[in-house]
Amino acid sequence: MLKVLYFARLREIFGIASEEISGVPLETVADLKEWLAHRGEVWSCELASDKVVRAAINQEMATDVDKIHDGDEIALFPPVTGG
Amino acid sequence: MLKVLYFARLREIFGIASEEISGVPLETVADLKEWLAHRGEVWSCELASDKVVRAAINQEMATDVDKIHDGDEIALFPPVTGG
Amino acid sequence: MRISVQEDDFDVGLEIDALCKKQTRIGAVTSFVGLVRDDFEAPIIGLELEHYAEMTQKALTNIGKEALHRFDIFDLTIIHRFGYLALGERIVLVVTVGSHRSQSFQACEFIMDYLKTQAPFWKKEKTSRGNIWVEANKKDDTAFDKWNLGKVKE
Amino acid sequence: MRISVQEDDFDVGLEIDALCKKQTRIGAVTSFVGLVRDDFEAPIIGLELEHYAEMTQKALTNIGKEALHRFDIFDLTIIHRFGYLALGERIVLVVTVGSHRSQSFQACEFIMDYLKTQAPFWKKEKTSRGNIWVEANKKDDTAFDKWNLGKVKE
Repeated sequence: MLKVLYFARLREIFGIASEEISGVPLETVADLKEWLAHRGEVWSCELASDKVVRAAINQEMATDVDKIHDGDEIALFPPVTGG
Repeated sequence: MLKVLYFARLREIFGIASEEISGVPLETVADLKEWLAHRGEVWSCELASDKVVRAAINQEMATDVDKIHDGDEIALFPPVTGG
Repeated sequence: MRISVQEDDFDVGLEIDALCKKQTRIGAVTSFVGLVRDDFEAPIIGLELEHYAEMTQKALTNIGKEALHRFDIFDLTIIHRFGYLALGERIVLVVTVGSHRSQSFQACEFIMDYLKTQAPFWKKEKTSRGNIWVEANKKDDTAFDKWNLGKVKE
Repeated sequence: MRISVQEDDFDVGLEIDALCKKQTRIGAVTSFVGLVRDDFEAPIIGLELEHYAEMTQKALTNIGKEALHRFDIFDLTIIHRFGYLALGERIVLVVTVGSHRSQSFQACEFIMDYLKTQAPFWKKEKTSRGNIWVEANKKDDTAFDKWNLGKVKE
Protein backbone atom coordinates (compact mmCIF):
# COMPACT_ATOMS: atom_id res chain seq x y z
CA MET A 1 0.00 0.00 0.00
CA LEU A 2 1.23 3.45 -0.93
CA LYS A 3 0.00 6.73 0.48
CA VAL A 4 0.05 9.34 -2.29
CA LEU A 5 -0.23 13.07 -1.55
CA TYR A 6 -0.82 15.92 -4.00
CA PHE A 7 0.01 19.55 -3.40
CA ALA A 8 -0.70 23.00 -4.82
CA ARG A 9 -1.84 23.01 -8.49
CA LEU A 10 -1.94 19.19 -8.64
CA ARG A 11 -4.13 18.98 -5.54
CA GLU A 12 -6.56 21.46 -7.05
CA ILE A 13 -6.64 19.96 -10.55
CA PHE A 14 -6.94 16.33 -9.37
CA GLY A 15 -9.48 17.38 -6.79
CA ILE A 16 -7.90 15.27 -4.03
CA ALA A 17 -5.20 15.87 -1.45
CA SER A 18 -4.32 12.23 -0.78
CA GLU A 19 -5.26 8.67 -1.60
CA GLU A 20 -4.12 5.14 -0.89
CA ILE A 21 -3.06 2.87 -3.71
CA SER A 22 -2.55 -0.86 -3.30
CA GLY A 23 -2.30 -4.03 -5.33
CA VAL A 24 -0.39 -2.35 -8.14
CA PRO A 25 3.24 -3.34 -8.83
CA LEU A 26 5.13 -0.04 -9.00
CA GLU A 27 8.91 0.09 -8.68
CA THR A 28 9.81 3.74 -9.12
CA VAL A 29 8.38 7.24 -8.94
CA ALA A 30 8.25 7.21 -12.74
CA ASP A 31 6.12 4.02 -12.64
CA LEU A 32 3.69 5.69 -10.26
CA LYS A 33 3.40 8.77 -12.46
CA GLU A 34 2.83 6.63 -15.54
CA TRP A 35 0.21 4.52 -13.78
CA LEU A 36 -1.65 7.64 -12.57
CA ALA A 37 -1.45 9.20 -16.04
CA HIS A 38 -3.49 6.26 -17.39
CA ARG A 39 -6.49 7.62 -15.50
CA GLY A 40 -6.72 10.03 -18.45
CA GLU A 41 -7.73 13.67 -18.80
CA VAL A 42 -6.13 15.96 -16.17
CA TRP A 43 -3.97 13.07 -14.90
CA SER A 44 -2.29 12.46 -18.22
CA CYS A 45 -2.16 16.18 -18.94
CA GLU A 46 -0.30 16.88 -15.70
CA LEU A 47 1.81 13.73 -15.36
CA ALA A 48 2.55 12.55 -18.88
CA SER A 49 3.25 15.88 -20.56
CA ASP A 50 6.37 18.04 -20.46
CA LYS A 51 5.22 19.71 -17.22
CA VAL A 52 7.72 19.33 -14.40
CA VAL A 53 6.34 17.33 -11.48
CA ARG A 54 8.55 16.85 -8.43
CA ALA A 55 8.29 14.06 -5.90
CA ALA A 56 9.18 13.23 -2.32
CA ILE A 57 9.44 9.76 -0.79
CA ASN A 58 8.80 9.69 2.95
CA GLN A 59 9.32 13.45 3.18
CA GLU A 60 12.64 13.46 1.34
CA MET A 61 13.05 14.98 -2.13
CA ALA A 62 13.21 12.21 -4.74
CA THR A 63 13.64 11.78 -8.50
CA ASP A 64 11.80 9.71 -11.08
CA VAL A 65 14.28 6.83 -10.88
CA ASP A 66 14.04 6.46 -7.09
CA LYS A 67 12.55 3.18 -5.86
CA ILE A 68 9.28 3.09 -3.95
CA HIS A 69 8.29 0.47 -1.41
CA ASP A 70 5.16 -0.79 0.27
CA GLY A 71 4.19 1.58 3.09
CA ASP A 72 5.92 4.63 1.57
CA GLU A 73 4.39 8.08 1.58
CA ILE A 74 4.86 9.53 -1.91
CA ALA A 75 4.13 13.19 -2.58
CA LEU A 76 3.74 14.68 -6.06
CA PHE A 77 3.85 18.42 -6.58
CA PRO A 78 4.93 21.27 -8.88
CA PRO A 79 8.40 22.79 -8.36
CA VAL A 80 8.37 24.56 -5.00
CA THR A 81 7.97 28.35 -4.76
CA GLY A 82 8.50 29.22 -1.09
CA GLY A 83 10.98 31.61 0.46
CA MET B 1 48.89 76.64 4.74
CA LEU B 2 47.98 72.98 5.24
CA LYS B 3 45.92 71.54 8.05
CA VAL B 4 47.30 68.14 8.97
CA LEU B 5 45.33 65.64 11.09
CA TYR B 6 46.56 62.44 12.75
CA PHE B 7 44.42 59.54 13.85
CA ALA B 8 44.57 56.41 15.98
CA ARG B 9 48.11 55.06 16.59
CA LEU B 10 49.73 58.03 14.79
CA ARG B 11 47.82 60.54 16.93
CA GLU B 12 48.98 58.77 20.09
CA ILE B 13 52.60 58.30 19.04
CA PHE B 14 53.05 61.83 17.66
CA GLY B 15 51.22 63.23 20.66
CA ILE B 16 49.12 65.62 18.56
CA ALA B 17 45.78 65.37 16.79
CA SER B 18 46.29 68.23 14.34
CA GLU B 19 48.64 70.99 13.32
CA GLU B 20 49.00 73.70 10.70
CA ILE B 21 51.99 73.76 8.39
CA SER B 22 52.87 76.70 6.19
CA GLY B 23 55.75 78.11 4.21
CA VAL B 24 56.96 74.70 3.06
CA PRO B 25 56.79 73.79 -0.63
CA LEU B 26 55.07 70.37 -0.71
CA GLU B 27 53.54 69.00 -3.89
CA THR B 28 52.27 65.55 -2.96
CA VAL B 29 51.23 63.41 0.00
CA ALA B 30 54.60 61.65 -0.31
CA ASP B 31 56.39 65.03 0.00
CA LEU B 32 54.46 65.78 3.18
CA LYS B 33 55.30 62.39 4.70
CA GLU B 34 58.97 62.81 3.83
CA TRP B 35 59.08 66.33 5.27
CA LEU B 36 57.43 65.16 8.51
CA ALA B 37 59.81 62.17 8.73
CA HIS B 38 62.74 64.60 8.94
CA ARG B 39 61.54 65.59 12.41
CA GLY B 40 63.26 62.36 13.45
CA GLU B 41 62.50 59.69 16.06
CA VAL B 42 58.86 58.55 16.06
CA TRP B 43 58.15 60.60 12.92
CA SER B 44 60.71 58.84 10.80
CA CYS B 45 59.89 55.51 12.42
CA GLU B 46 56.21 55.81 11.50
CA LEU B 47 56.44 57.67 8.18
CA ALA B 48 59.71 56.62 6.59
CA SER B 49 59.66 52.90 7.41
CA ASP B 50 57.76 50.07 5.76
CA LYS B 51 54.69 50.76 7.89
CA VAL B 52 51.59 51.47 5.86
CA VAL B 53 50.25 54.99 6.40
CA ARG B 54 47.07 55.99 4.59
CA ALA B 55 46.03 59.53 3.72
CA ALA B 56 42.95 61.56 2.93
CA ILE B 57 42.85 64.94 1.18
CA ASN B 58 39.84 67.05 2.10
CA GLN B 59 38.06 64.00 3.51
CA GLU B 60 38.59 61.84 0.42
CA MET B 61 40.89 58.81 0.43
CA ALA B 62 44.16 59.67 -1.33
CA THR B 63 47.44 58.03 -2.31
CA ASP B 64 51.08 59.11 -2.00
CA VAL B 65 51.18 60.55 -5.52
CA ASP B 66 48.10 62.76 -5.09
CA LYS B 67 48.75 66.52 -5.25
CA ILE B 68 48.18 68.75 -2.25
CA HIS B 69 47.27 72.43 -2.40
CA ASP B 70 47.27 75.42 -0.10
CA GLY B 71 44.25 75.28 2.19
CA ASP B 72 43.85 71.48 2.01
CA GLU B 73 43.03 69.33 5.01
CA ILE B 74 45.38 66.34 4.94
CA ALA B 75 44.79 63.39 7.27
CA LEU B 76 47.37 60.69 7.95
CA PHE B 77 46.37 57.43 9.62
CA PRO B 78 46.95 53.67 9.81
CA PRO B 79 44.79 51.39 7.60
CA VAL B 80 41.22 51.64 8.84
CA THR B 81 39.70 48.93 11.05
CA GLY B 82 36.01 49.81 11.42
CA GLY B 83 32.95 47.75 10.60
CA MET C 1 19.73 25.80 15.51
CA ARG C 2 16.19 27.15 15.58
CA ILE C 3 13.79 25.98 12.85
CA SER C 4 10.18 27.07 12.89
CA VAL C 5 7.31 26.63 10.43
CA GLN C 6 4.47 28.80 11.66
CA GLU C 7 1.39 30.82 10.72
CA ASP C 8 2.24 33.72 13.01
CA ASP C 9 4.50 36.62 12.17
CA PHE C 10 7.97 36.84 13.76
CA ASP C 11 10.00 39.69 15.26
CA VAL C 12 13.26 40.11 13.32
CA GLY C 13 15.04 42.11 16.03
CA LEU C 14 14.11 39.64 18.78
CA GLU C 15 15.16 36.64 16.69
CA ILE C 16 18.55 38.19 15.93
CA ASP C 17 19.10 39.14 19.59
CA ALA C 18 18.13 35.66 20.80
CA LEU C 19 20.70 34.07 18.49
CA CYS C 20 23.47 36.52 19.40
CA LYS C 21 23.05 36.26 23.15
CA LYS C 22 24.18 32.66 23.22
CA GLN C 23 27.89 33.49 23.11
CA THR C 24 30.46 36.26 22.87
CA ARG C 25 32.55 34.98 19.95
CA ILE C 26 29.93 36.18 17.45
CA GLY C 27 31.22 39.10 15.38
CA ALA C 28 29.04 38.80 12.26
CA VAL C 29 25.28 38.47 11.96
CA THR C 30 23.66 38.20 8.54
CA SER C 31 19.92 38.09 8.14
CA PHE C 32 17.53 37.82 5.24
CA VAL C 33 13.82 38.60 5.26
CA GLY C 34 11.53 37.75 2.34
CA LEU C 35 8.36 39.85 1.95
CA VAL C 36 5.16 39.53 -0.07
CA ARG C 37 5.95 42.02 -2.81
CA ASP C 38 4.00 43.80 -5.46
CA ASP C 39 4.37 42.68 -9.03
CA PHE C 40 4.30 44.96 -12.05
CA GLU C 41 2.06 42.68 -14.11
CA ALA C 42 -0.78 42.03 -11.68
CA PRO C 43 -1.24 44.02 -8.46
CA ILE C 44 -1.04 41.58 -5.58
CA ILE C 45 -3.42 41.67 -2.65
CA GLY C 46 -1.72 38.83 -0.82
CA LEU C 47 -0.82 35.20 -1.16
CA GLU C 48 -1.78 31.81 0.19
CA LEU C 49 1.23 29.76 1.20
CA GLU C 50 0.57 26.04 1.07
CA HIS C 51 3.06 23.59 2.50
CA TYR C 52 3.62 19.87 3.01
CA ALA C 53 3.34 20.03 6.77
CA GLU C 54 4.92 16.62 7.51
CA MET C 55 7.96 17.54 5.44
CA THR C 56 8.69 21.26 5.88
CA GLN C 57 10.29 21.12 9.34
CA LYS C 58 12.42 18.16 8.23
CA ALA C 59 13.47 19.88 4.98
CA LEU C 60 14.45 23.12 6.72
CA THR C 61 16.34 21.17 9.40
CA ASN C 62 18.33 19.36 6.70
CA ILE C 63 19.16 22.67 5.02
CA GLY C 64 20.26 24.18 8.35
CA LYS C 65 22.48 21.18 9.13
CA GLU C 66 24.07 21.36 5.69
CA ALA C 67 24.83 25.08 6.22
CA LEU C 68 26.45 24.38 9.62
CA HIS C 69 28.53 21.68 7.96
CA ARG C 70 29.64 23.70 4.94
CA PHE C 71 30.34 27.09 6.51
CA ASP C 72 32.34 28.38 9.43
CA ILE C 73 29.34 29.66 11.40
CA PHE C 74 28.20 29.02 14.98
CA ASP C 75 24.44 28.90 14.75
CA LEU C 76 21.40 29.83 12.66
CA THR C 77 17.67 30.44 12.67
CA ILE C 78 15.18 29.66 9.89
CA ILE C 79 11.53 30.69 10.20
CA HIS C 80 9.05 30.15 7.38
CA ARG C 81 5.39 31.11 7.52
CA PHE C 82 2.41 29.48 5.84
CA GLY C 83 -1.27 30.40 5.39
CA TYR C 84 -2.59 33.72 4.10
CA LEU C 85 -0.11 36.60 3.94
CA ALA C 86 -1.07 40.10 2.82
CA LEU C 87 1.07 42.39 0.65
CA GLY C 88 4.13 43.58 2.57
CA GLU C 89 3.99 40.81 5.17
CA ARG C 90 7.07 38.81 6.15
CA ILE C 91 7.31 35.28 4.67
CA VAL C 92 10.71 33.97 5.69
CA LEU C 93 13.62 34.81 7.99
CA VAL C 94 17.14 33.39 7.93
CA VAL C 95 19.79 34.49 10.43
CA THR C 96 23.36 33.18 10.50
CA VAL C 97 26.03 34.06 13.08
CA GLY C 98 29.78 33.52 13.05
CA SER C 99 33.14 35.11 13.73
CA HIS C 100 33.59 36.66 10.29
CA ARG C 101 31.28 38.25 7.78
CA SER C 102 32.19 36.36 4.62
CA GLN C 103 31.09 32.97 5.99
CA SER C 104 27.94 34.34 7.60
CA PHE C 105 26.92 36.05 4.33
CA GLN C 106 27.57 32.89 2.34
CA ALA C 107 25.71 30.64 4.76
CA CYS C 108 22.67 32.94 4.73
CA GLU C 109 22.51 33.10 0.94
CA PHE C 110 23.12 29.33 0.70
CA ILE C 111 20.16 28.63 2.99
CA MET C 112 17.87 30.88 0.93
CA ASP C 113 19.02 29.33 -2.36
CA TYR C 114 18.47 25.81 -1.01
CA LEU C 115 15.15 26.64 0.56
CA LYS C 116 13.87 28.12 -2.71
CA THR C 117 14.20 24.79 -4.51
CA GLN C 118 14.16 22.19 -1.71
CA ALA C 119 11.52 23.21 0.87
CA PRO C 120 7.95 22.16 0.04
CA PHE C 121 6.10 25.49 0.00
CA TRP C 122 3.89 26.79 -2.82
CA LYS C 123 2.63 30.32 -3.31
CA LYS C 124 -0.73 31.19 -4.79
CA GLU C 125 -1.03 34.89 -5.48
CA LYS C 126 -4.32 36.64 -4.91
CA THR C 127 -4.44 39.45 -7.45
CA SER C 128 -7.10 41.81 -8.75
CA ARG C 129 -7.31 39.51 -11.80
CA GLY C 130 -7.81 36.32 -9.83
CA ASN C 131 -5.72 33.73 -8.05
CA ILE C 132 -2.56 32.44 -9.72
CA TRP C 133 -0.13 29.72 -8.67
CA VAL C 134 3.36 31.21 -8.77
CA GLU C 135 5.59 29.54 -11.35
CA ALA C 136 8.99 28.32 -10.26
CA ASN C 137 11.79 30.64 -11.36
CA LYS C 138 14.66 29.24 -13.43
CA LYS C 139 17.00 31.68 -11.67
CA ASP C 140 16.33 29.76 -8.46
CA ASP C 141 17.58 26.53 -10.04
CA THR C 142 20.71 28.31 -11.23
CA ALA C 143 21.26 29.80 -7.77
CA PHE C 144 20.87 26.35 -6.22
CA ASP C 145 23.18 24.67 -8.70
CA LYS C 146 26.07 27.05 -8.08
CA TRP C 147 26.52 25.71 -4.54
CA ASN C 148 27.18 22.23 -5.87
CA LEU C 149 30.07 23.28 -8.09
CA GLY C 150 32.43 23.27 -5.14
CA LYS C 151 32.47 23.32 -1.37
CA VAL C 152 33.01 26.76 0.11
CA LYS C 153 34.44 26.11 3.58
CA GLU C 154 37.62 28.17 3.97
CA MET D 1 19.30 56.29 1.80
CA ARG D 2 19.87 56.62 5.52
CA ILE D 3 23.45 57.12 6.74
CA SER D 4 24.17 57.66 10.42
CA VAL D 5 27.38 57.91 12.42
CA GLN D 6 26.41 57.87 16.08
CA GLU D 7 27.44 57.00 19.62
CA ASP D 8 24.09 55.51 20.55
CA ASP D 9 22.96 51.96 19.91
CA PHE D 10 20.40 51.24 17.17
CA ASP D 11 17.38 48.94 16.96
CA VAL D 12 17.84 46.43 14.11
CA GLY D 13 14.15 45.50 13.84
CA LEU D 14 13.01 49.12 13.74
CA GLU D 15 15.62 50.07 11.15
CA ILE D 16 14.60 47.19 8.88
CA ASP D 17 10.90 48.02 9.26
CA ALA D 18 11.48 51.71 8.53
CA LEU D 19 13.26 50.86 5.28
CA CYS D 20 10.65 48.31 4.18
CA LYS D 21 7.64 50.51 4.83
CA LYS D 22 8.58 52.94 2.10
CA GLN D 23 7.16 50.85 -0.73
CA THR D 24 5.50 47.56 -1.65
CA ARG D 25 7.84 46.34 -4.39
CA ILE D 26 10.40 45.18 -1.80
CA GLY D 27 10.67 41.40 -1.73
CA ALA D 28 14.19 40.95 -0.33
CA VAL D 29 15.78 42.48 2.75
CA THR D 30 19.37 41.64 3.64
CA SER D 31 20.95 42.97 6.80
CA PHE D 32 24.33 42.68 8.45
CA VAL D 33 25.21 43.50 12.05
CA GLY D 34 28.80 43.62 13.29
CA LEU D 35 29.37 42.98 17.03
CA VAL D 36 32.27 43.47 19.43
CA ARG D 37 33.44 39.86 19.66
CA ASP D 38 35.69 37.92 21.93
CA ASP D 39 39.08 36.91 20.71
CA PHE D 40 40.89 33.70 21.57
CA GLU D 41 44.25 35.36 22.16
CA ALA D 42 43.30 38.14 24.56
CA PRO D 43 39.89 38.29 26.26
CA ILE D 44 38.26 41.53 25.21
CA ILE D 45 36.44 43.79 27.64
CA GLY D 46 35.39 46.26 24.98
CA LEU D 47 36.79 48.62 22.39
CA GLU D 48 37.20 52.30 21.74
CA LEU D 49 36.14 53.26 18.23
CA GLU D 50 37.88 56.38 16.99
CA HIS D 51 36.78 58.06 13.78
CA TYR D 52 37.58 61.02 11.54
CA ALA D 53 34.35 62.84 12.27
CA GLU D 54 34.49 65.27 9.33
CA MET D 55 34.95 62.38 6.91
CA THR D 56 32.92 59.39 8.12
CA GLN D 57 29.47 60.58 7.04
CA LYS D 58 30.87 61.55 3.64
CA ALA D 59 32.71 58.23 3.21
CA LEU D 60 29.65 56.14 4.12
CA THR D 61 27.45 58.25 1.81
CA ASN D 62 29.85 57.60 -1.06
CA ILE D 63 29.78 53.87 -0.37
CA GLY D 64 25.97 53.89 -0.23
CA LYS D 65 25.72 55.78 -3.54
CA GLU D 66 28.12 53.36 -5.18
CA ALA D 67 26.00 50.41 -3.98
CA LEU D 68 22.81 51.98 -5.36
CA HIS D 69 24.63 52.51 -8.66
CA ARG D 70 26.11 49.03 -8.94
CA PHE D 71 23.23 46.85 -7.74
CA ASP D 72 19.57 46.50 -8.54
CA ILE D 73 18.32 47.60 -5.11
CA PHE D 74 15.82 50.27 -4.05
CA ASP D 75 17.28 51.69 -0.86
CA LEU D 76 19.71 51.10 1.99
CA THR D 77 20.67 52.04 5.53
CA ILE D 78 24.18 52.25 7.00
CA ILE D 79 24.67 52.99 10.71
CA HIS D 80 28.13 52.98 12.30
CA ARG D 81 28.81 53.70 15.95
CA PHE D 82 31.86 55.31 17.58
CA GLY D 83 33.07 55.75 21.15
CA TYR D 84 33.35 53.01 23.77
CA LEU D 85 31.59 49.72 23.01
CA ALA D 86 31.55 46.80 25.42
CA LEU D 87 31.86 43.11 24.46
CA GLY D 88 28.76 41.96 22.57
CA GLU D 89 27.61 45.46 21.64
CA ARG D 90 26.53 46.33 18.09
CA ILE D 91 29.07 48.30 16.01
CA VAL D 92 27.61 48.54 12.53
CA LEU D 93 24.36 47.89 10.67
CA VAL D 94 23.83 47.63 6.91
CA VAL D 95 20.38 46.96 5.42
CA THR D 96 19.68 46.67 1.68
CA VAL D 97 16.25 46.22 0.09
CA GLY D 98 15.28 45.21 -3.45
CA SER D 99 13.01 42.99 -5.51
CA HIS D 100 15.25 39.93 -5.51
CA ARG D 101 17.58 38.34 -3.01
CA SER D 102 20.74 37.96 -5.05
CA GLN D 103 21.22 41.69 -5.61
CA SER D 104 20.29 42.61 -2.04
CA PHE D 105 22.80 40.05 -0.67
CA GLN D 106 25.53 41.32 -2.97
CA ALA D 107 24.87 44.99 -2.20
CA CYS D 108 25.00 44.32 1.54
CA GLU D 109 28.28 42.42 1.36
CA PHE D 110 29.73 45.02 -1.02
CA ILE D 111 28.96 47.82 1.45
CA MET D 112 30.62 45.93 4.31
CA ASP D 113 33.71 45.12 2.21
CA TYR D 114 34.05 48.76 1.12
CA LEU D 115 33.42 50.13 4.57
CA LYS D 116 36.10 47.85 6.05
CA THR D 117 38.83 49.49 3.95
CA GLN D 118 37.41 52.90 3.02
CA ALA D 119 35.63 54.35 6.07
CA PRO D 120 37.90 56.13 8.58
CA PHE D 121 37.26 54.19 11.79
CA TRP D 122 39.90 52.65 14.05
CA LYS D 123 39.40 50.10 16.81
CA LYS D 124 41.43 49.98 20.00
CA GLU D 125 40.71 46.84 21.97
CA LYS D 126 40.60 47.01 25.74
CA THR D 127 41.78 43.60 26.93
CA SER D 128 42.86 42.12 30.23
CA ARG D 129 46.45 42.51 28.97
CA GLY D 130 46.13 46.18 28.07
CA ASN D 131 44.91 48.29 25.19
CA ILE D 132 45.83 47.29 21.65
CA TRP D 133 45.17 49.02 18.32
CA VAL D 134 43.57 46.47 16.01
CA GLU D 135 45.74 45.70 12.99
CA ALA D 136 44.15 45.89 9.54
CA ASN D 137 43.33 42.48 8.13
CA LYS D 138 44.72 41.46 4.74
CA LYS D 139 41.51 39.52 4.09
CA ASP D 140 39.69 42.85 4.09
CA ASP D 141 41.87 44.16 1.26
CA THR D 142 41.22 41.00 -0.73
CA ALA D 143 37.48 41.29 -0.10
CA PHE D 144 37.58 44.91 -1.26
CA ASP D 145 39.63 44.15 -4.36
CA LYS D 146 37.26 41.46 -5.62
CA TRP D 147 34.53 44.07 -6.30
CA ASN D 148 36.81 45.89 -8.71
CA LEU D 149 37.43 42.90 -10.95
CA GLY D 150 34.12 43.44 -12.69
CA LYS D 151 30.83 45.24 -12.29
CA VAL D 152 28.07 43.04 -10.92
CA LYS D 153 24.84 44.67 -12.12
CA GLU D 154 22.74 42.02 -13.87
